[in-house]
Amino acid sequence: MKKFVNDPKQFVPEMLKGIALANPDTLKYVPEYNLIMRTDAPNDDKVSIIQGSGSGHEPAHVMAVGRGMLDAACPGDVFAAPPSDYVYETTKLLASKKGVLHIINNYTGDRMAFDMGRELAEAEDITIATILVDDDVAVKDSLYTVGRRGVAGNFFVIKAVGAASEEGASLEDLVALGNRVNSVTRTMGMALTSCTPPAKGSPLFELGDDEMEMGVGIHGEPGRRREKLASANDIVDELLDACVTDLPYSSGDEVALMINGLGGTPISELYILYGRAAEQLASQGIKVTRSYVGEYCTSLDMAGASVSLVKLDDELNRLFDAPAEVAVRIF
Amino acid sequence: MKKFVNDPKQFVPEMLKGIALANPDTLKYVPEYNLIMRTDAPNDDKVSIIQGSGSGHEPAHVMAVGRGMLDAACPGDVFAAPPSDYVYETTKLLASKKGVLHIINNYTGDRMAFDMGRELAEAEDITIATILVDDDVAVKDSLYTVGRRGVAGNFFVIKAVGAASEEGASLEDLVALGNRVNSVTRTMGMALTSCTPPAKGSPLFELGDDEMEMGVGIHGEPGRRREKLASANDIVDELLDACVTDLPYSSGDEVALMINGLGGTPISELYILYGRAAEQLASQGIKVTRSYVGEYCTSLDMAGASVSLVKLDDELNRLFDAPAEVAVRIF
Amino acid sequence: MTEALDRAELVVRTIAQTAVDNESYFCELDSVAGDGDFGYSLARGFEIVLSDWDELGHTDVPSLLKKTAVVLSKRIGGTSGPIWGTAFLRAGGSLNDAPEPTGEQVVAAMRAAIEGVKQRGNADVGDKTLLDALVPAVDALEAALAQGSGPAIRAGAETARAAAEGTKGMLAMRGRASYTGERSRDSVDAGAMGVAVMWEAVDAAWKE
Amino acid sequence: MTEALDRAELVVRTIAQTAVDNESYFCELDSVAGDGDFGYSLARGFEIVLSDWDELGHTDVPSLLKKTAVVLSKRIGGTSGPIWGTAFLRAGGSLNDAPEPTGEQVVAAMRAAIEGVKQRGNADVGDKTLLDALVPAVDALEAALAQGSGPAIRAGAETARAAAEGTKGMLAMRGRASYTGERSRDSVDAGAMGVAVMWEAVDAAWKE
Ligand SMILES: Nc1ncnc2c1ncn2[C@@H]1O[C@H](COP(=O)(O)OP(=O)(O)O)[C@@H](O)[C@H]1O
Ligand SMILES: Nc1ncnc2c1ncn2[C@@H]1O[C@H](COP(=O)(O)OP(=O)(O)O)[C@@H](O)[C@H]1O
Ligand SMILES: [Mg+2]
Ligand SMILES: [Mg+2]
Ligand SMILES: [Mg+2]
Ligand SMILES: [Mg+2]
Repeated sequence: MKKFVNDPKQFVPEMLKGIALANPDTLKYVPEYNLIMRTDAPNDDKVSIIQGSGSGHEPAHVMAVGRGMLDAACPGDVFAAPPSDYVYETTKLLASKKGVLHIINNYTGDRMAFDMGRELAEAEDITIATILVDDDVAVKDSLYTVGRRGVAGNFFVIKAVGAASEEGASLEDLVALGNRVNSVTRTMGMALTSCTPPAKGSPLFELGDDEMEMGVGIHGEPGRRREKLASANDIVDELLDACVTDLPYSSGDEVALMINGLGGTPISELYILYGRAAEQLASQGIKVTRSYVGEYCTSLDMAGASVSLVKLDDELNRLFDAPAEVAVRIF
Repeated sequence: MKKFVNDPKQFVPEMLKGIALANPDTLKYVPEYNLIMRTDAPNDDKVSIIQGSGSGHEPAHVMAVGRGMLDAACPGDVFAAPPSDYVYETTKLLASKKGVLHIINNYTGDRMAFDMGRELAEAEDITIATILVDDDVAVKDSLYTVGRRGVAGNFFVIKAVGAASEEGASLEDLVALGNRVNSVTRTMGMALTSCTPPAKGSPLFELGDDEMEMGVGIHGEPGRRREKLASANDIVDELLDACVTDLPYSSGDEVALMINGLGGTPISELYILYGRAAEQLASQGIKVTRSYVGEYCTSLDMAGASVSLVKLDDELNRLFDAPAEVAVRIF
Repeated sequence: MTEALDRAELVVRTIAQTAVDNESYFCELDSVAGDGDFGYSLARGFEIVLSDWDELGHTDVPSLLKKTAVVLSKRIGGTSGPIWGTAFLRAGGSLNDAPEPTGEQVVAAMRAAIEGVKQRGNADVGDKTLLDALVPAVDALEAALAQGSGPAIRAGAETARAAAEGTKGMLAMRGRASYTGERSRDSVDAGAMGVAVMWEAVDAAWKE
Repeated sequence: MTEALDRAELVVRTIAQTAVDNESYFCELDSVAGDGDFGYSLARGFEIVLSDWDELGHTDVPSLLKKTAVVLSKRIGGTSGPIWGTAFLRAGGSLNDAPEPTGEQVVAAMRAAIEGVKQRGNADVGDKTLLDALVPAVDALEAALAQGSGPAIRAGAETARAAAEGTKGMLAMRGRASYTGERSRDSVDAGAMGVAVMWEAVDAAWKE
């Protein structure tokens, strides 16, 4: 295993400690419940927004805590939803008079943990509402699954409700807004390699040198189809097409385009995908007015990428423009 | 080769096209000379700042073009300095009455390309000055080399002179400032894996599952020593110690600490390194007041990291605080 | 200590030890179509059951099961925390009025656990989850009760093993494996095999 | 067309074709202690020499060499662009007054190229660069001039090959390989071996 790791069982706590040390003024790490929260939260004039899910998706979600984004994140271990108890404790710590919003990526484990955590917290008179994110178009036949997964598009939900919550929006309005963002967001991802969870120490699955997995989620689980490795253009065309035709997005639409790296793919390659996707959208009359290229929601060290589209309107543009102070520092 | 690539020979141009498409208001791509420049450059009230070097180090340097940072970058092919002709043409395009500043990482190829390009441009009455960055402490015995290499610390030089140039600093002052930043900056890096240049299609070197390379540069060249793979703590302790003892940094100093990923290492692991480094510095009385964790100067998809330290003072704090608008968008 | 509590302790300890001992095997099972953490998640919870053993309220069977449930749901993340926590909680609750349970009451407790799992995970027999080993095994246990506890447990273990192996070929309808669609048929369900291995361990440890 | 120009064209074309044909071999050589792009860089420049062949000013030998130099320094990045561009430029310049050069003048042109490379790269014989093949090869060429062009070129080729192989064991003092310190001794220098392979190709193509 080629990783920077001391004790695999301490992988997540050590990461959280590092994040808090690097952002001492804005972030606090609470080791008892494995959580990262804003130092200035909770605030009774603002709904508190919490996201949990497994770890291994960084910067999602622990590095999305900050003004204009999340108030806290309670990650589980790598690729494992947090124990429900941590959801409960995080919700109690963040309780605000305006309520608490849980944003959940639609995975069984996460839903169960948040369901149980919410029940426990509601018993203590905390007002809680929930948004389920399910932007992944790779999951076609939702009859045979628990429904679509929540993947990278989740950042747009967080950004929009985070911005609105700073403006004082009510819990009810935030739920409506978040669901609306989710409803105009679509994502499809693929992997060039597997990933290696620190506790396992070896890749989750084997992929031949000339193979790729189309339609992966973000937990290192295999995708729907294994195929012959294709060119960058062919890959991005397929991912994009799956998104475009699903909503569908059509000529005249203004969209945000995200090319998200899965952890092991350098940003140079992401811009190659971006260039092609932008041209393909332009040729269909779909106008990219906001672009996001980089790592947003990863699967540890997996090489691969996902494409997300969001249909924009004036309200979303305003909210996406609002400042966000997160722990991903650039110059 | 598990990469998003169409034609390896088009790897760099396609990437540059993508960057420009994603930032249409601020960046321009000039295919003839393989360069990325600010749309509002040159500006006769401001020294133009240019950085070149091989590609494969993204976000360095093509994504460091923007207000408060570089005015243009003229990258060569992957790991190859730009042809001198491109340096010359870039310098001509960016010519400002206040002069042009070349920032060069101290590698033979880059120095020669910039020497020749500068000669050609000076013949056309453009005033040019040069800063050589050489922050890499891995190169111990500079008698037997062309001297220390310029690696991730280069971002601090760019950030400081970029900010000062926006304030109208003269070419002479920028050179003094840049050299000063370089003189208080130290970096040491290591690799867990090799990297795969798109044109080569296979890893540059082979590294056993239980081996690592200490003291690598940023071009996929092997380091000074191959060693048994160690724990995250042991690795970062060695990198940090090499930097601390070299300047040396000592108790009472305020420093910026950068943990730079080499392209294939997820940010979760970088924060594990950060946490340890911050604690070690604290135990020596060295105070980290600015932190940078992420990818700044990479070697394609190499797994690995470098540690950089910069000794801070009031002027540097002010310049590092100044806004920078670069093509690495976050929320 | 009552004989019932003695036996309940044997069962819980054996299950916990089996989870810890099989951490990597259970992870491997979950790697084929899932995300490879089933063994890790279980082990992180059950190792605390073992290390905090003395604090688990060994006053009677229901309280032992419920305290175990609290540890599991507090410490296990992923899908398994809520599922296994709920199972132990419901089994314990079902025995509230039967601290010295008969064979029939044990079967009833296990059916209560099964109902809890079905509700919690919105799953049923045939969805390719641990229910596909657990439900037939409990049926077999019940059918063999008249032969005494030893043979009944052995019957459950044998059925669980066969049923777990039979999940190979099934289409996963719940959990992460379901996203792989038809490809999920190629492997056994990790949770079902986990149940079989634990049941076999209990059989081996059991003394009539 | 003069015989001198004819022969200069043969040499330049052969060098260019060799660079293109050996792209991956030269990359491999540069991978051991360098960054693996030597073959790629050379090929990107020399393939333009071939594709733009007709525009290379075939009026006389000096202008052919100088136009080749311009293509190389315009299109080759890395260390090799300036090094090889300078070599061709200086060789061409040295022949400005000798469009029909004698053997001695050819040797002088190659020495001018060597001086240019030394200046440009601040390197000398013994630093483990292409100079360690080129300098002894030119010496051998000069020593064998009296035997005619064919044998002289053959002597140069043989010396270049032996010298290139002899760079194994040397400590690199210039270029990227120098950063690997003692480890650089384990491999031959890519540039030196490149010179040897080209020189052998010229020898094979040469007709007295
Ligand atoms: N909805 C469900 N109801 C009951 N059991 C389930 C459900 N989903 C998955 N399982 C069981 O849980 C096992 C996987 O557990 P675990 O690896 O902890 O979950 P995950 O990593 O998917 O969160 C599966 O093999 C299956 O037996
Ligand atoms: N300073 C120098 N002077 C002359 N030749 C050099 C020098 N440095 C390197 N070389 C030659 O260049 C070769 C490497 O070329 P190339 O791969 O293009 O350079 P790089 O990738 O290091 O920029 C070396 O094998 C060596 O023969
Ligand atoms: Mg999991
Ligand atoms: Mg190079
Ligand atoms: Mg799992
Ligand atoms: Mg090279």
